[in-house]
Amino acid sequence: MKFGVIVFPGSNCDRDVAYVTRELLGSSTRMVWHQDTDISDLDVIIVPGGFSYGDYLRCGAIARFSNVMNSILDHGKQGKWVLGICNGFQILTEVGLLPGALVRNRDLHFICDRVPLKIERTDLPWTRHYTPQQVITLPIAHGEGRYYADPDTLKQLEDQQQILFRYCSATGAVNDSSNPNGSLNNIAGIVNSSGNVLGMMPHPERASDPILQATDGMALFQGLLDGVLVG
Amino acid sequence: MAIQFKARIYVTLRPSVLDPAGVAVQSGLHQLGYDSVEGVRIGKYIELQLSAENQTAAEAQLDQMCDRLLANPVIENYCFELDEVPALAVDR
Amino acid sequence: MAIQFKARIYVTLRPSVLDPAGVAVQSGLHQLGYDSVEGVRIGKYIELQLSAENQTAAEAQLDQMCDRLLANPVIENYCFELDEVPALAVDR
Amino acid sequence: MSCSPQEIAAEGIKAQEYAEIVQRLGRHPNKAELGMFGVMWSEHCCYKNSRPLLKQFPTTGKYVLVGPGENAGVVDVGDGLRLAFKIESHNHPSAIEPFQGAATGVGGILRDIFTMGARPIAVLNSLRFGTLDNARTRRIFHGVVEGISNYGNCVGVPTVGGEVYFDRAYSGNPLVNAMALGLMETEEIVKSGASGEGNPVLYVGSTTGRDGLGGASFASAELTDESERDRPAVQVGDPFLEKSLIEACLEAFKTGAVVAAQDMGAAGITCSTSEMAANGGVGIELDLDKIPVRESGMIPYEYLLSESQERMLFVAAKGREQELIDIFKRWELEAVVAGKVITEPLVRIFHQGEIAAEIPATALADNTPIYPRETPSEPPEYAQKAWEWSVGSLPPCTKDGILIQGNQRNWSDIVLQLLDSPSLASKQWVYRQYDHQVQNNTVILPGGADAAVIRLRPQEGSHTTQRGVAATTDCNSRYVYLNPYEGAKAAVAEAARNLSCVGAEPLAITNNLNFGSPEKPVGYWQLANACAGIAAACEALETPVTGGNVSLYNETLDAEGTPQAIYPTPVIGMVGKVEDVTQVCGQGWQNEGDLIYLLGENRATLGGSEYLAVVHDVVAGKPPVVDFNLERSVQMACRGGIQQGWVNSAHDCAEGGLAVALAECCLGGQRGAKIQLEN
Repeated sequence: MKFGVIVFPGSNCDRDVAYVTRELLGSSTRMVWHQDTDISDLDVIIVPGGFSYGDYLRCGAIARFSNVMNSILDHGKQGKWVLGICNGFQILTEVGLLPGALVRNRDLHFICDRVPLKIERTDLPWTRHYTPQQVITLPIAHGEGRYYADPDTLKQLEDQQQILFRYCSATGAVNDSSNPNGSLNNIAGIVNSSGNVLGMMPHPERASDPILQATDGMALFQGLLDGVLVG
Repeated sequence: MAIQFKARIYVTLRPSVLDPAGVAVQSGLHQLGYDSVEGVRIGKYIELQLSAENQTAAEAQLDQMCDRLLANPVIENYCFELDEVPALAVDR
Repeated sequence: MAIQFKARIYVTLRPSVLDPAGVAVQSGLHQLGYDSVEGVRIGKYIELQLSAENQTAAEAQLDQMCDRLLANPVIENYCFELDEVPALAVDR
Repeated sequence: MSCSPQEIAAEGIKAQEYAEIVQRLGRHPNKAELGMFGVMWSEHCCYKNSRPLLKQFPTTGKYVLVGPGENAGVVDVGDGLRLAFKIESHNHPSAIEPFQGAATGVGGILRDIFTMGARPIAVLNSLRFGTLDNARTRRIFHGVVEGISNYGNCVGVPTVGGEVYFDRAYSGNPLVNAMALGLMETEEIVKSGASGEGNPVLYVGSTTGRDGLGGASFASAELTDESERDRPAVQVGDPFLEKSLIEACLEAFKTGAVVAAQDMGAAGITCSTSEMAANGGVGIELDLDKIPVRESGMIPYEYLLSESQERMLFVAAKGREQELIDIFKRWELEAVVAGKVITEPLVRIFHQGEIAAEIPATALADNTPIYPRETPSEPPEYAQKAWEWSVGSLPPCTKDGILIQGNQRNWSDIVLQLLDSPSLASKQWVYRQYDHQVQNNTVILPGGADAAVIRLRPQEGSHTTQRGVAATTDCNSRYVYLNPYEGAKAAVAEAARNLSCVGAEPLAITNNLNFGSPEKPVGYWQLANACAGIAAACEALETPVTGGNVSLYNETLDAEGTPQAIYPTPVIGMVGKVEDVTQVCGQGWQNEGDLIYLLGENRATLGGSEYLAVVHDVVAGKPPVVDFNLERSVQMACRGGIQQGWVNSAHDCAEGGLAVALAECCLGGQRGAKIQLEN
């Protein structure tokens, strides 16, 4: 299983992700500069968190025109794995691999916190090591993480079960008070229709290292590793 | 009887102030092949409605609002357009 | 010979998208006593210069730039004004 | 042709200083040279009032690799790992434009770290504002927090700790001190002294504009209502470009082709050229025509004093400059050869083929004016009056409560009032806006302990270690106001206590001296005694000073023109060594049934206490006196207990005393506590 972590000039979490896949998971991992184009040797592409191009216009607006993005589009269309975390999720919506958009947080402030999330389905490698409706806790760190989609897209996401993670309370209640940024339907993470492209605002790589106590995120990477080999 | 006005306010960085957003967007446009693009500056565009006795009163009110809240005089300039909203089309 | 144009682009959130910044500014203005203010919406104002064969070509180029980069059609609408820059006043 | 008195005053230069300049140059200075002297001889750059006092600080120790004089201090944290750290202030710009003032403060302190060859791994900030019932204070507070959040989050360095205080004394003049830590990545520590005749001088980073003109000397001028109008002296930061600058500079340093490097902080090109030349005992020639600009028609004065952000000056090994330029081009950054090193110890600036300025480098950066002043032996009137305060002046109280201005208050109500006061209340609203987890090394989250703890994880090599560092910023400025000597001792002791409470061994400090005008007897009495207190405490606790920052003239003239000095605020930034990050502890109770121990003696003193100020609105009395022997043994016992695994949590008594400390442990651990005070 070979991982590729995309590096934009403004990426901040690229090394954090590589540390998890290379040091903790022991998988071969390569950093991919945003102007490179050959990613055919890679199984999983991870577009990490950060501020790709300083995110001045819109988060990820300029990053989507880097040379590597066309290769990532093909990689996704061929059914290979693509994971967009935080800024990466924003880039995947800008480039059209995932529907909708991420806009400014409801309360206008950047939020760095640990929040409960509900696992909506576990029949995909991403979440096969979790149990259905399980509540896990993952860190979030964003200023523009409010998911928005027009009513038709939203209905499709719900009907086709493309929503993987939802913000909820510690006891699993999905409501406005357990919604940190105002995302529609408390959406925190979605997959494309075929399930091989996942975009999520929370940071699983920040909850994978036992030394930092929180480890709810490791199962996502582990699931990808085991799920694919068997599947 | 107060008149309804529609205001369009443009808040831009003062020319001498560095505009990192403008620089980033300009290089983005060049990468997309629009090489002739120059002098990209990004600012805020604010739409609002207000009511006042007359045009001059509305303008005075708007100037005050810009100075006190909508623009940061230290690094920003502002200008605005003000049009009377025809009574029947008043958007409640 | 290409002509220089000055473009003013207004990018606004589509009405269906919640605009918390607009809501916050509106309540700020009310706190300052401007109670008649309503419907505050905040968007982006982009100024730039480009050169093109003629007005229509410039408009086409600008439309493309907005669709591809300057606005995100999922959440934003855009409109722009385009004026020819008199040759001598071209800002080199 | 002599400069006019107005021109001289406008540059903040005194008459006798101007006479000294003419004597050293052997001629009158031109406008550009006058501006260079004005900014380099400001307190902010040459510490002319404080330097005699700073000499008494201990600056060497077994862990100190680089002491004062360089861009940042460097200490050995074990296993061959070396930590660079420093603190700096952006007080005056933040009063004028809070967001950009604070943001560029973070940008500046980060550059001081990576210019040494260290990758920034954490930022802390020490903030002080007026009271929150004032609308302007609220605007400044919101803007400063947002500016720090925006810059830190975008540049990808976690903001992991610090402190926030609110007090009337800061209403016109907020304090914004930013501290940064970095892990050395280059074999040799990069120094700022230029060398090698003919070596090219490289300008790298962002373009130059007119922003922030005269920021440095402005930083030492008092803030008056008029200064609100001379507003253009504010710089705008670009965190995205700084992120690329960090990566490009570290890559460049590792080639070994960089002989010296310096960040362009206050006074931009003037400061970097003169300090690099003076530190290396050589000269530098620079051609302003080569400088990449973003505005046209700039005159030499503007080039030399511009405070555009995110710019550095390098001295490259002759012949290898193109290798460095290619690295910066890859990161889409400017990089041009703008001059060269010369043997004559001069700074020679060219503009459009002519010499725009020519000044001995040491005249600008080394042998600058010094004003040794006599410390008034008699404490000022306000202090003597305050020391006369005694507990007797408080209303009578019983174990049930106290009668204040006619209403009976019980003790629970008093503790709740203290916990609700902004300086003591939770700062979650602030640090929740900072990304405090990026880089995945934050072992204890903000609010969880008395100090921040960061795991050390070098980027290259398979150097797996469980080592870490702890860091804190501390100062109780009310104590320093009431007794500068004892208050400054207490600030250093509290910083060391906070590190010991997480199990870290204090190593060294950086400090930010935020004081009023040294030209006023009260101001100088405070400064001199505080410096003596810091020196004594650093000696006793073996935490040498590795550098820092001085910000004087922190006073505001309100509309009636009465001067309002801020509280004297020597902020101490201290770093500590953590052998194993899995053996640290926070402040919240961990298990039901755990025993609670009070280390040290409970000598109750109310002098200068939060209780007096918040509940009785009285600022008086003698602050507690630090007993270094007791302090050392208490801290050693605490650290030893943690390392042995006997101690599950630890917290120091600071503002609000024992009651507030216990409350904070309960809140942190979400558990109660039963306390038996000796009867």
